[in-house]
Amino acid sequence: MIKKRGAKVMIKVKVYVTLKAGVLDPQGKAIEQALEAMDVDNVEGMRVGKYMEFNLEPKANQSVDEQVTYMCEQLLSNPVIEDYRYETEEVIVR
Amino acid sequence: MIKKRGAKVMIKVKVYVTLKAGVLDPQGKAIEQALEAMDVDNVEGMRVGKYMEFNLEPKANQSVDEQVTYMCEQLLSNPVIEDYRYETEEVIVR
Amino acid sequence: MKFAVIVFPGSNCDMDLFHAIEAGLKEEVDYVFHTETNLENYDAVLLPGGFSYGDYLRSGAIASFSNVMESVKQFAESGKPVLGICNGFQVLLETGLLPGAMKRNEALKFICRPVELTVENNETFFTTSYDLHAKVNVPIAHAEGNYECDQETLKRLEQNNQIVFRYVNNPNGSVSDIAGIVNEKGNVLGMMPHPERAVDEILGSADGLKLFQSMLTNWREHHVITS
Amino acid sequence: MSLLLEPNTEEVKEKKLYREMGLTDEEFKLIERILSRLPNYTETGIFSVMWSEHCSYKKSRPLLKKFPTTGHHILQGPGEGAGVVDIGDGQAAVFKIESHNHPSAIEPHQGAATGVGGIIRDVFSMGARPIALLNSLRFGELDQPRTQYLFEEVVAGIAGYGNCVGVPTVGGEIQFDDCYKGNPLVNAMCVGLIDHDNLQVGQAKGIGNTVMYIGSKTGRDGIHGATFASEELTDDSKEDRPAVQVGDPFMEKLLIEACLELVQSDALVGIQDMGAAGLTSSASEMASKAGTGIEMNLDLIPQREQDMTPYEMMLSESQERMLVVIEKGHEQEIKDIVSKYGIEAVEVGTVTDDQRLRLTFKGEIVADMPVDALAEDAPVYHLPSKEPEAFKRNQSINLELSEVEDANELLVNLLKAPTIASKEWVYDQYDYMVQTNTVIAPGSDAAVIRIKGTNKALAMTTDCNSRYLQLDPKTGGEIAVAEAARNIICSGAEPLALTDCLNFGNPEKEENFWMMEKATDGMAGAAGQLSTPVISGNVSLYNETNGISVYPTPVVGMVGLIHDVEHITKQQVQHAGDLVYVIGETSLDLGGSEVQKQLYGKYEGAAPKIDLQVEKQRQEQLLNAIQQGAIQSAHDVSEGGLAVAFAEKVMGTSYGLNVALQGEHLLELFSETQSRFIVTVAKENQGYFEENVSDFQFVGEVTNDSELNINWNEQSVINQNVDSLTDHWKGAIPCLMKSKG
Ligand SMILES: Nc1ncnc2c1ncn2[C@@H]1O[C@H](COP(=O)(O)OP(=O)(O)O)[C@@H](O)[C@H]1O
Ligand SMILES: [Mg+2]
Repeated sequence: MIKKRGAKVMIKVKVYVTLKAGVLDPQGKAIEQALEAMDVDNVEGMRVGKYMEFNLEPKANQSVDEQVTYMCEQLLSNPVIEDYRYETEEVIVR
Repeated sequence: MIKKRGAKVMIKVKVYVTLKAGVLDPQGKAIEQALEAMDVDNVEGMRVGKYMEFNLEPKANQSVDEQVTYMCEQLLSNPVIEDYRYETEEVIVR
Repeated sequence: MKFAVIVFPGSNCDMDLFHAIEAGLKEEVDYVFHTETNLENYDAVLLPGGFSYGDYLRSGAIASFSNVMESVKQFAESGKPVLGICNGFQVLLETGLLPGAMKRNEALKFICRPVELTVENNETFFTTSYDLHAKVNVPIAHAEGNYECDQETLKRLEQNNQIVFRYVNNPNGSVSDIAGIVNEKGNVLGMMPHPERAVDEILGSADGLKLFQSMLTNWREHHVITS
Repeated sequence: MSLLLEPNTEEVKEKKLYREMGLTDEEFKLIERILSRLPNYTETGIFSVMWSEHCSYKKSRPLLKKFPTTGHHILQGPGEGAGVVDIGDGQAAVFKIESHNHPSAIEPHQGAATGVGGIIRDVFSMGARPIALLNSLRFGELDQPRTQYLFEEVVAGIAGYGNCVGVPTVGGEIQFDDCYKGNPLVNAMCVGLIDHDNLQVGQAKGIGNTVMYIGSKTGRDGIHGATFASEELTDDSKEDRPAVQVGDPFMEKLLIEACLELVQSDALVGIQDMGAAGLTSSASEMASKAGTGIEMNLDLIPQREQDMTPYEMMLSESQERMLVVIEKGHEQEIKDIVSKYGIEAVEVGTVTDDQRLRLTFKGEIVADMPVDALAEDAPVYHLPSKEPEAFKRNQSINLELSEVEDANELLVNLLKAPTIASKEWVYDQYDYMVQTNTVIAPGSDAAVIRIKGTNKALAMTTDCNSRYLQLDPKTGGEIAVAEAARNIICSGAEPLALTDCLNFGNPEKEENFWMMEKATDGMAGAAGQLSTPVISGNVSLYNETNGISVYPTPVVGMVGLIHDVEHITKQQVQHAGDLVYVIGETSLDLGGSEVQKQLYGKYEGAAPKIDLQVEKQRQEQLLNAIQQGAIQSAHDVSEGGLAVAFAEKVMGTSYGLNVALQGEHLLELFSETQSRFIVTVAKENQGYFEENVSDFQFVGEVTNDSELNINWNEQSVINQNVDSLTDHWKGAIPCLMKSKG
């Protein structure tokens, strides 16, 4: 990627947090029922999770993966009942 | 995609709901502050949204896009403050 | 005057509202289940607070699809009074009977406490018993009371004098301190504070009673009382 | 997990798999004898949960026996979902407290939430409408990030659940001490209201009657939760994580309404919630209590997940489930009632006459055990006990007394100590008003809930100062009961009965068991003296992390009856010009006090003495004076002593106090001598008060200048603006939580 003058490379991070398989998802259950009430009867296995987007300014001393993993495990997800995955992509801002 | 015997083609749908740009995101703000408290100081523009996953059994009389759009606009998102996007993918179950 | 208190799965202020009408206002009141479709016998519809459908997805979102809401829309269109309190307000927003939407409280925490409100409009069906700009004490109890709307909507609300209650000290981040609004016709009021929790001095305030009394007075003015 | 992967009967024995389930070799032998054959994997699992401490009380039962549990007004003592006490007019109060300590240590939000859900089910399964929740919490020091996280999430979990089901959370207590750092305590109490004739029992009566399953589907949640709750936390407890279940308060709300309607149906024979050990405990307890048996077809159990095994279904602790027994032939009636609330009721079994729990699955019998063996005949252990070294030492220490340089500063520091500081940050998040009966909200001594349609009200509180118990468990146990009663009295109520949650460490450690013996001795004695029988409770043992036990913490929940709402009394002063009295003399009791923690950073010495005779007399006289209308406000003196108690009487008001005291040592101002009250009395009632109350000392007047002025031997030692005191007191916890990270 060619870095334009004055421009700055940032990492756009997308984090997906979902309930571990087997963990009750009351919200998903309620939404399925609501859909049925709307005569949408062909939906199954509705699971609701969190989606987070942010920009990360790369650091010299720490890899993006290290840092995102740390954030996900420490704060963005609750490892006791949730799984997480993330995607990263270089973007040029300004 | 070759359909195995007894197997069934389903559409795996992933819906992302985020607050409209310009709508203040109290949750995103709180997370950024928490990150700073953890000495993560290179994150910006944190936005928190919902992530929903479900399986849709295709219908003869209605396209998947029609149906998912309907669900998103009617129930899964609130157009007044939220945007949505979705991805679909064919999967073979059982 | 005959009131309907709508009961959604997960409503939990329905009994309080019922009690406020029955014991506080001393008027007729029924519970009306979310599956009902007929509101003809009622003079006013009350949507109670609580956690309809557990507040799952968005508070009020799922309830806005229940059968009874179709009838509530017609009821409102026919010009009859509809009051939504807390979760009831959220349902009215999700149904589109009132403009705007609710976000989580700025502090991201549930807040339960008595708050001070100013009456911004005392000419609605619901507020004539209050003095204009009166300060009233009514409790709040919600996690998603952070009212949000775009600039045009806000301008319209202000121009049409649709903002009925404002917080004296904004507890949740609501746009322009909004605690309650009416529709343009003035017959649909949504508010986050709980007037039904303020109808009895022993509980700390009776300021909420005036709201129900206003409804009664204004209803009587439009109806010759035969008895 | 699927059937195939399950170990076979021989493996269970040879590989001693029962040990992982918490059964000892002896217990396993006993089971073999009871069945006169080897138990299979499923049966072993069922025995292991039913014989866990949590369900069987096998190690605490000898102690519980000491509690007085009867009284003319007691309708139901220990043994059912919750205790029941008559409050007149054909009404009764139903209440119980329960712990969710270990789940909360692993997943604080869901752990606390499901704790609230469980105790609510215990109450409405009696047929009562839940009208109030309280919670008693213990954490490490609040300046620790981990503690801040636990604290924040536990409170959010309680709020999230209680607020959603529409039961007001009106009170509780929170204590912060290092011993709770790795093992916080989360005890939840629920109070319900019932008409006598709606009283239910969890019994499977009537041979041939139908057993029905109501509520959420069964998943693999919390398998072995009961056993888990009966083990010590170690660092790899985090590996026990599958044991954490998620609550659905929405479903609970629907269940409450459905079950309270069921109760009106004559078809309902018995009802019990599936709490600890889920289907297993509800089925075997209901049958055992009725002297019957139950046969269940597990294929009919509503299942949330694929390929569940009998073992998984029987041990699952999925939340929001009830088991009911109904008269044969009325199944449809029951289904119609609950379906109104969007809930399913499913026939899963029948009541039999052979007193066995028999389970079939895919046409085979997968378990067949005597119900009494499961519910009644768990081995009872009389554990050895030994007086800890520290105890004797503490009784003989005489504490060195530092001079108080600046009483103003000391008072402010005490008000900022998290244990004393205002808990507004917490109860602001609880809907304490829903149901519109909360006359005294959190923030006074006891919460008060009026009873609509009557002149009556109920007062309720939870109390336990575990620091005293750590120094002297017997005295501490007495004080826990006495302090609860004091709080009830101060609100104008007559104490009726109590529920208790015994939170202790590993009972196999002789010192720990000695603590349990002494503490329950003290509680039993005080409960007798103060005529507050123990009508329900719960035991939580193994509250240790890496071998370090929490302080003995037998939390007391008490409910009192206010005969006339006119008697309702607040802790805060009411009028300028009222006279201020202290009831009870003050001595220098610093052992286990908050001021000791402040000044010396540790607890040592003897706990405050308590004379239960004196306690009872003062309580009776004060209650009588309140009922005669002679008292404007009443507050008991606890953590922080008189100085803090005076501050608590004016903080948050526009009033002030001018008081003058005499004494030997200024530390007496902060001493925690027991059986003391501060009351304010209108001038016109001075005569009545002084004639009818003993041990009082007139100390000063209520002012309207919002200044707290305290003179000590004619010297002004404290003069503080009440608003600034209030700011310190209310600001302390939010400030600590903001600095979070
Ligand atoms: N510490 C105690 N004091 C008095 N009664 C107790 C105590 N611990 C347990 N009990 C009684 O034993 C019975 C079983 O307790 P528990 O297993 O906690 O009930 P549940 O099965 O509803 O959880 C209940 O009636 C409870 O009140
Ligand atoms: Mg007290």
